[in-house]
Amino acid sequence: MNIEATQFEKAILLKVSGRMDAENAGEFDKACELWISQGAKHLIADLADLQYVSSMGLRSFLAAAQRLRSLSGSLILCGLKGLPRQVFEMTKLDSLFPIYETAQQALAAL
Amino acid sequence: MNIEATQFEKAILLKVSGRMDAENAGEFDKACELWISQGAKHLIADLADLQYVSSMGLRSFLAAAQRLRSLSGSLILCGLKGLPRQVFEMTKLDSLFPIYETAQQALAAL
Amino acid sequence: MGSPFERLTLPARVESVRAFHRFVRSGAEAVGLDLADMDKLDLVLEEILINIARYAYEDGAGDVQVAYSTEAGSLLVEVTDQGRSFNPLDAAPPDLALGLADRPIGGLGVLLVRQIVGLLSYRRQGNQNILSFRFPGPGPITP
Amino acid sequence: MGSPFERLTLPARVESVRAFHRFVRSGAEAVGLDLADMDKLDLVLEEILINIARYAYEDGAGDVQVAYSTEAGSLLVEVTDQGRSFNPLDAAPPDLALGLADRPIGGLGVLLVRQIVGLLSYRRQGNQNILSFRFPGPGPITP
Ligand SMILES: Nc1ncnc2c1ncn2[C@@H]1O[C@H](COP(=O)(O)OP(=O)(O)O)[C@@H](O)[C@H]1O
Ligand SMILES: Nc1ncnc2c1ncn2[C@@H]1O[C@H](COP(=O)(O)OP(=O)(O)O)[C@@H](O)[C@H]1O
Repeated sequence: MNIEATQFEKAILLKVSGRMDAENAGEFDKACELWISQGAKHLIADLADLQYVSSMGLRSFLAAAQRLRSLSGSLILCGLKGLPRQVFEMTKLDSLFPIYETAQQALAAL
Repeated sequence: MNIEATQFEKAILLKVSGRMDAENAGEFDKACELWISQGAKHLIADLADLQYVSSMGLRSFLAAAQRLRSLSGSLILCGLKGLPRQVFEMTKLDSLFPIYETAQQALAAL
Repeated sequence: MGSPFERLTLPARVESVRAFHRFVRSGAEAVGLDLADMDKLDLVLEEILINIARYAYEDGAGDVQVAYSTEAGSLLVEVTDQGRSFNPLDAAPPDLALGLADRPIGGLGVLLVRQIVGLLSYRRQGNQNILSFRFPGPGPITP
Repeated sequence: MGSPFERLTLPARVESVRAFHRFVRSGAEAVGLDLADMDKLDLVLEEILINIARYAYEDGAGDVQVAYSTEAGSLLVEVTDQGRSFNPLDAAPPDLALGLADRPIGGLGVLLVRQIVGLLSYRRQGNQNILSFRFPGPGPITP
């Protein structure tokens, strides 16, 4: 898994690519914590190049979303497709996040 | 299959639900033709409640998109999930349409 | 050995597809396919049947038979026609890199079948095309 | 009859999951699973193995064995541990209707396994939990 962060005016874009599993989901938690501690309100996770995510990854997404919500912010998802999309749909998590097709759309909506 | 049309200022929203197969894909063609003949530039197909689509349905989407493109308009998709999403991904058609997660997002972007 | 085949023969026409869907549904339920897999099975069948209706018979009229057998957790489906010889495994795949304006309207049916079914078997037997595939979702092991 | 089982035993720990993924990959390739199915197989295995690592052993230490056999177009996978008795088929499904604030962080692993694998078999044999499932994507018929 690789996480690439880009800072925009209203949000931090985290491009998560590769495979997110039990062994490395913690890296996503850390990236979120880092940006939240620096005052970020909205994080956008771009999952267009995420090939694989297991339930440990889902925990990380959910935890970050709940944390940001309590700070009146949000975790926004975009680029959800393939197996990750199916995993979000099977667990009905797709109804709990603001989702956009592309990072551009997500940024434009803020 | 059921098609429900709603007219907005900049686009016609076509909510397509149920199963779109070889026997009924023609109804979608007709709905598109009707709105195009009345001057619609942008059609938004909301597929959130579409459970099934076969290649005959894909032909209809592609034909409408090409037709609208030649009129400097567009066929915009939203609500793509489940099997229809997988079918668009397997055929790489998901790269040929403007796609939004929700009808609201699609309308807001016009 | 497997259970015997259930068979249904109908005219190779668009209007027969839904009847075939209903027919295989009983087999799909018997092996416990979930709703998502049933839709995929319907899709594969529709693509194969539509192609037979459109391309198999010179004069546009002929029959098609769908047979299925439920074996331990698995649905075997066989589609037979007497049309021109056509092996979908030899069909050239469409160019998926083309842009909207250049993309031909069509050519996606065989692709969908092959992507969903994974491996597909084809044989020409006398004047018949016989396509067959097995349709379990990942299932339980059987002792 | 089926080919004999290949077996790998490792400590039941998060750090063993990727080694098990590599191990079953050879079996997955032998039966011709496509990449999408391989990822699904990895996911199912990861969920089962993580749960064994987290919950199976009272004192937190124990082994887990993954065995697979490639039968005609189909991968049989068996996961065995010696931990407390746990039948995932009896586990209460999580409440998926809860909103973001109320949704517990977790409880989705068993659900994913059951959704992807369709039917799963469980048996308790002596002090062992044995979970097994078959992993073909819809495959070709075998004569
Ligand atoms: N049963 C068949 N008999 C003869 N030719 C066929 C048959 N099925 C498919 N074909 C050929 O393969 C081509 C690709 O089929 P398909 O992928 O379903 O796309 P489409 O029907 O839209 O062209 C068809 O155009 C046709 O030439
Ligand atoms: N191998 C196991 N042994 C004992 N209990 C288990 C095992 N696997 C799962 N469980 C129980 O089932 C519950 C649900 O598991 P799961 O769906 O993976 O979600 P989570 O692990 O996030 O709680 C766990 O919380 C645990 O109580």
